[in-house]
Amino acid sequence: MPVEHLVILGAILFCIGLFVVLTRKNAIAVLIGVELMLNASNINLVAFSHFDPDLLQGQVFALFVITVAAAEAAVALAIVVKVYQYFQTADLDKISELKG
Amino acid sequence: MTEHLLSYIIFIPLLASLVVALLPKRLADSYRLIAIVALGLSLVLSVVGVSLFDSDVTGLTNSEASLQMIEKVEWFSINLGSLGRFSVDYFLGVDGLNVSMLLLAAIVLFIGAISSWNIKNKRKGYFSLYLLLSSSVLGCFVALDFFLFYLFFEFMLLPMYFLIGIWGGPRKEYAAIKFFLYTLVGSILILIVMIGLYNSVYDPIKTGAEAGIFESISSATSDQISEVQTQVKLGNVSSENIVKSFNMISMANEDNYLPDSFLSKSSAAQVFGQSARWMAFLALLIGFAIKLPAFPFHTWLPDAHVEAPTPISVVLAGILLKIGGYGMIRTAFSFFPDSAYHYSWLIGFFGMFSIIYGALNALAQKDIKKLIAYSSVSHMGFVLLGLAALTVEGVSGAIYQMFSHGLISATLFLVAGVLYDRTQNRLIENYGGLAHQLPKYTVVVSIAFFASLGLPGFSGFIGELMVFLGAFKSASFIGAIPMWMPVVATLGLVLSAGYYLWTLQRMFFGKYWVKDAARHDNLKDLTLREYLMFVPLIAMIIWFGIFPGTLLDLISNSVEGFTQLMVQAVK
Amino acid sequence: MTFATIILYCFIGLTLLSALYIAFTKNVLYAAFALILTFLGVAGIFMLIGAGFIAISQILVYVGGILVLIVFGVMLTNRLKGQQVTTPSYNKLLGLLVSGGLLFIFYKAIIEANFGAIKWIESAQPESPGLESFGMKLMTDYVLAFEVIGLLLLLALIGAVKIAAGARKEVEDAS
Amino acid sequence: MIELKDLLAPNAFDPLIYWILALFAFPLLSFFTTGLLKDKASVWSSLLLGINTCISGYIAVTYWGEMGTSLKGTWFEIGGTVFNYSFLLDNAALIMLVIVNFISLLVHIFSAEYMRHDKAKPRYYAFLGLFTFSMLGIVLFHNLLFIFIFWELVGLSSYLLIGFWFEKKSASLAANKAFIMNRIGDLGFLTGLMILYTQFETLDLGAIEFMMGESQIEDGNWVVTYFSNGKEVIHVLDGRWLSAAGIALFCGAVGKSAQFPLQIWLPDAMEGPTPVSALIHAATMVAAGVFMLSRVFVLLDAQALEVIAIVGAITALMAAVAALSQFDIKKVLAYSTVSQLGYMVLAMGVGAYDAGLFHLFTHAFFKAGLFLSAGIIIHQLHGLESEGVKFNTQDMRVMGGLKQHLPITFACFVICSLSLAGLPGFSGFLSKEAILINTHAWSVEKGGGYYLIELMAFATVILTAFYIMRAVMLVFTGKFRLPELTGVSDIAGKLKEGNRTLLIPVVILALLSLSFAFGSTFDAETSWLHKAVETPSGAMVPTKYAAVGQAEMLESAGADHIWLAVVSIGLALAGIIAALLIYKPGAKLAEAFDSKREPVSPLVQVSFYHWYQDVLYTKVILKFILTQSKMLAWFDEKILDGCVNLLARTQVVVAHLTGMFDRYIIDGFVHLTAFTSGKVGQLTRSIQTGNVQTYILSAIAMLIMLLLWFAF
Repeated sequence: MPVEHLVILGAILFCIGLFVVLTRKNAIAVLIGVELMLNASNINLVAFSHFDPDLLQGQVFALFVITVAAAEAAVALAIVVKVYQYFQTADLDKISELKG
Repeated sequence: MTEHLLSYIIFIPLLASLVVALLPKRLADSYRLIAIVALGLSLVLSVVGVSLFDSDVTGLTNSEASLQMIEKVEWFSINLGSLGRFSVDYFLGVDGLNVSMLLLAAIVLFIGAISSWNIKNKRKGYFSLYLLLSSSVLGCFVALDFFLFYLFFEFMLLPMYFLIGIWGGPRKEYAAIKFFLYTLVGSILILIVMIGLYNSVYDPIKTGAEAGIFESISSATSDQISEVQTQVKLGNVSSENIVKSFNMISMANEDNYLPDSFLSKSSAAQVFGQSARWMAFLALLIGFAIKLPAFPFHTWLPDAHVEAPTPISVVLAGILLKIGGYGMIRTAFSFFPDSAYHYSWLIGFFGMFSIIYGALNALAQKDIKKLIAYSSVSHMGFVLLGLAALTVEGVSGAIYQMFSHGLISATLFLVAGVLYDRTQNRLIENYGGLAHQLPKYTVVVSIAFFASLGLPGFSGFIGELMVFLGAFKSASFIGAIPMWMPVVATLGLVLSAGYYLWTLQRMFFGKYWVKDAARHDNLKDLTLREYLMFVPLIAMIIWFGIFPGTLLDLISNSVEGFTQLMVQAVK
Repeated sequence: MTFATIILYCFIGLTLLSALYIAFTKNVLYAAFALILTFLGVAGIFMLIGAGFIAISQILVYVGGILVLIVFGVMLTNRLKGQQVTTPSYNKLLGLLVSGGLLFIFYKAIIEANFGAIKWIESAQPESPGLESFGMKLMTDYVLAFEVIGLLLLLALIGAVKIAAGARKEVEDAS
Repeated sequence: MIELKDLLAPNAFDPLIYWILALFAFPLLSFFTTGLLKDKASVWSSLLLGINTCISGYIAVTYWGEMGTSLKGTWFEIGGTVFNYSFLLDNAALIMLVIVNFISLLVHIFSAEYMRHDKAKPRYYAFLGLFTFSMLGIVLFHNLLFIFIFWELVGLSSYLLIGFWFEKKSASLAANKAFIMNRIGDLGFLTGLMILYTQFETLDLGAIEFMMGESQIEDGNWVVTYFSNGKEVIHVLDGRWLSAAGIALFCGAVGKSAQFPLQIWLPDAMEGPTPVSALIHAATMVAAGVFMLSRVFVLLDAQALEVIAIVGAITALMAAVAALSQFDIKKVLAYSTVSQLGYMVLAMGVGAYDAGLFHLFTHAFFKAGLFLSAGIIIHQLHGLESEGVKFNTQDMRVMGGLKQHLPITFACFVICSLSLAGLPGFSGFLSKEAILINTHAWSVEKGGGYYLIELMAFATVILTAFYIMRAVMLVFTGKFRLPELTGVSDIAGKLKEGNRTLLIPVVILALLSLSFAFGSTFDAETSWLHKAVETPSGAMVPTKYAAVGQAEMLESAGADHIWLAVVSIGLALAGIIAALLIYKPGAKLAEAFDSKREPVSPLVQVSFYHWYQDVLYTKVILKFILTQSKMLAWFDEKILDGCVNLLARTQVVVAHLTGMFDRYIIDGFVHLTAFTSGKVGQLTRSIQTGNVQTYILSAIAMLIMLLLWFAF
């Protein structure tokens, strides 16, 4: 099986994740998109690692990505909860403090 | 434990500084305790170090054999291709030239920490900066790699600037900036020479290892080292293999200069129409003379002293000035003994002039702290005079004078601080007959004043005597400075007696009178904490006045090695 | 084409389908459940290309951890009163355009790179290294990174708790 | 050849060191402990001093005539050079030892009464202890460095005691003056140390004396050759440095022994308590200069000796003149002390080592006696003072006719005065006679203008007799002037003789002023004390520079011995008779005396104001130094610091200029751009939605465009 297929899968997943991040109004939905993008990168890492069994770098870093993702999810959700409590909404549309 | 003694001495205050910085405000009362404990620990370790110091070690001060408690680790080393290698060591060690300074610094910093007890505002900042300052001062005295030395030297500036600028008196900003700029100018001069030296000096051991003359750095014997030196001299070592070095001990050895490099003896390089070595010596000399300070680079001192809070004045006068003198001995004189001889007349003259100029200025001062500041200028003149003599007595005298002035000026500034604490007033004319109200304080002041005016029995006398004997001997021994210089310089003794006794008479004798007496009619005599600072200081001043051997035994051999270096260069 | 390859493509399909479902559903809760499927698909792919440990971690962390978090998040931030938790979307066209464009670029790049021709991939003998060697690697060559990442995780968790807890207090103060 | 190390080698243990340590320890103990006691301070410190006197007596008896028992040890070493300490107990030192301790003891006892009502009594006794300690250092040590150390410490204790009543401004000023004048002299001492150290690498007097004998003058250079640490060293200095060394060391004596031109501190030092004046400023400390000269006698070459003789003679005459017109009884005695010290220095200068020391010893007793008698008078007069009645107790204008009230004091005062005047039968005669004979011999040897020195010495004899008799007459004869001045008529009746504590020391001192105490009535040569201190034999100073030996000179002038004695006695008698006639009760001058204020006649003014030396110093030299220092301070603050500040200010100005350039020119463009972009920004502001996702969207869109740009 050519490695391209997996890489393309990663690319597609990444773009779907990006699409979700860009279009969803709900903060948690955005988070889901981010998770998809992280997974896409993991697929790339593991796919190349498959051809380089001695070094296993890809797999190790995939593991790290998973860990970072977990940490990120935890912090992000905490922030979402806080933001929700503060603005009484998880709707990103209504949170526009950055408006110039 | 003794292996890393010096590192412990330096880094305990640094660690304490971090601890203070990290502790929450809630525990603000513990900062001063932490500072005192950390500096106390450093003091204890320094005393241990001094007691372990073997005063029988002899040798020229340009060989590492004359050092003790060496810690030498390569810090970083960068390959510069055809320019050779750039190598900086973490190199600490003590010999007779700096062991006394280390002890002095530890003592004064500790006393300074005690006198900081009453600091009220922004305590976290104060104590962490104070500890940072302590660490860099201590480091400065034991660092033997020029790069490391310079790092510590520069690192002192920053905390000092803030300590004066934030906790100082009314004109603190002016004083702080003046201090900063002055010292910075000195630093730049030193930096320039440092770069020049780096381009001229190589490390024979590392070069040998690099060029394959011997196996490893640790196995080098002295024969092999001289082999390397000959090879380099003959140009047999390719430039990629030459490891340039900041090692101050190597820099003091002529053989370690690359042939025909900018600052080597054989170099014909000229700067402003003068030999490059001479100019480099002058640059170092001026750089450290600013710190010392000698006429005409002294004007930062009165302002900095007057505006700084008492403990900072103590540290400033007690130790920071000594870095100027120590720096001259360790760098300027050691690296360029021939230039030192060439300029000795000038150095001696400025030493003599500083003595009299400082004393005359002190006579005219109205502010007691300014008076003490100018007396420091006067007393530091002795250091210059002693160094210029290039004799054993002169150089020992200079070091002894630095040590004793460290103790005495610390006492003097503490004394001034006691009064300022009580009345917020430093003008001499605002007081009279204090001896009635503050008898114990008067005793302490009199002791401090008499010690400072060079009365026998106090440490100041020994230093000044040695300087005089050495300076006078110089003319017939090595021909560095003429005989009339020390003779004229003795006038400083009369003048110092004049301004101290006059001050005593105006402030302490006569009828009791204090300006705005109503505001502080209840002047309190010394407190227990103040005794805690004065008693050990005075005890040490007297001890070193009666038993100078305690200190001179430690420094004697190294000073002899140092002066031999000078004598060799003159021949 | 071996059986394993077929299974692999099945997983790829599962992943893609569920991901697309996420992209187009409006219901956050459904999206979350679809995410489970995506994760499982990816895990399957990992398993089949010789990364068993990563696959297990994927299931444990993502399915067991993150998803639970997300679901709780959904529940905490939406007052569930019987109705569905939906999320409106905007910029749909633009988003589609941008992500489509990016995908196009990725695709072009991948095709042009021609990974199959790269020497070390060409010569490699795909095989599945054991869990043991993975463990050894982790505890020797990458031990520092491993420790650091552990610390990071710890700090992140503490931070998350602190943020969430602090928020409550502030709300109390505000009310 | 000599090895320096051998000369300085510590000698074998000698139990004598314990005695010496004890001698130092007791006064020091007194210094540290009396502060803790209140009323018992006087008893306690007198007790300690008594023990010390006993020890010194024991040591003197044990080591008498042993020609210098010495002890050596190492103080510290530096670069192979040994700084050692050494003690020498020769006869001169032993006599000084006893005198210092004994007079100090008498003064301690005397002070018990004199200072009874002073609250600061413990401090007083502590300082006395410090003084005795430091004085013993000068006497016992035989190393110039240590002599210098204790020399300065003596100066310190003198400073402390003169300024004892520090609430009086005049006292603290006098203390300052004393210390600073002494310091000026010490500069010379220090210079002498430098010269000797350069030449000999040691300051041990024993070693220097030894090597001095080996040194030579070659081609005007002073050459010393010896072995130092096994290496032969040849030290060569210009021969003039030898004279310079002698003169420089003498400068120290000039300060301490109040010689011209530094003598002005001594009269002012009378601000201190009178017993202190007796001990320090008459008997012991001021004599230390002379004692030191005797210690370095072997180093003094012809030039140095000449300078010393001239200075001594000038001082003697000047001070004697100044003593003629003083009103203050202590001032009379102070000038007299200066004058007598001038004699001693003159003696040293003319090479009469023995005569100088002898006069030092005799003077110590009679001058201390005079001061303590004056102390009784002052103390008793002080007792008359009360709330409404205040007067200057030292002013002779308030005295007169005290003979009736204070008969014993009168007797003692007269005995001591006659000794000072130099009448046969009194100790002063013996020593003064010896000095005069030697001076005469010296003048004959030198000839020419040097006769002037002899003339000055003899003139001083008559002046001395006159001023001391004047004092006796004014104080003790005539009528008591105080009741008239104060207007309290019954005040005279209250005046009583001092009590036993006051009288015993005075009587002892008066008895010791009689010549029988020294074993001779007429000829100094036969006195045991004179014999004990022999002039160091042999020319120590290299021959070319040496003075003519004392023995030869005396021989050549030996024939004049008798008539010289006659002349001097005659002169003294003339002075006494003149004073008796002029100031006898009822005489014109005596009558005019009590109404007198400041002297009017210019000649008397010269005397009264001590040749205007004080004015010269305070109004001219001190003023010059102070103006100088103010100018320098101004220079430092305005010019030097001004330069620095100017530099900084220029920098700031330049910075401002570049700042302005920056602000108006460069920033002008920037502002223009900013203005334009601001306008554009307002246009595009609608893009800023505040929504992060939109930002990401545009960012990625841009990224895609970039990638497309690069890739395709």
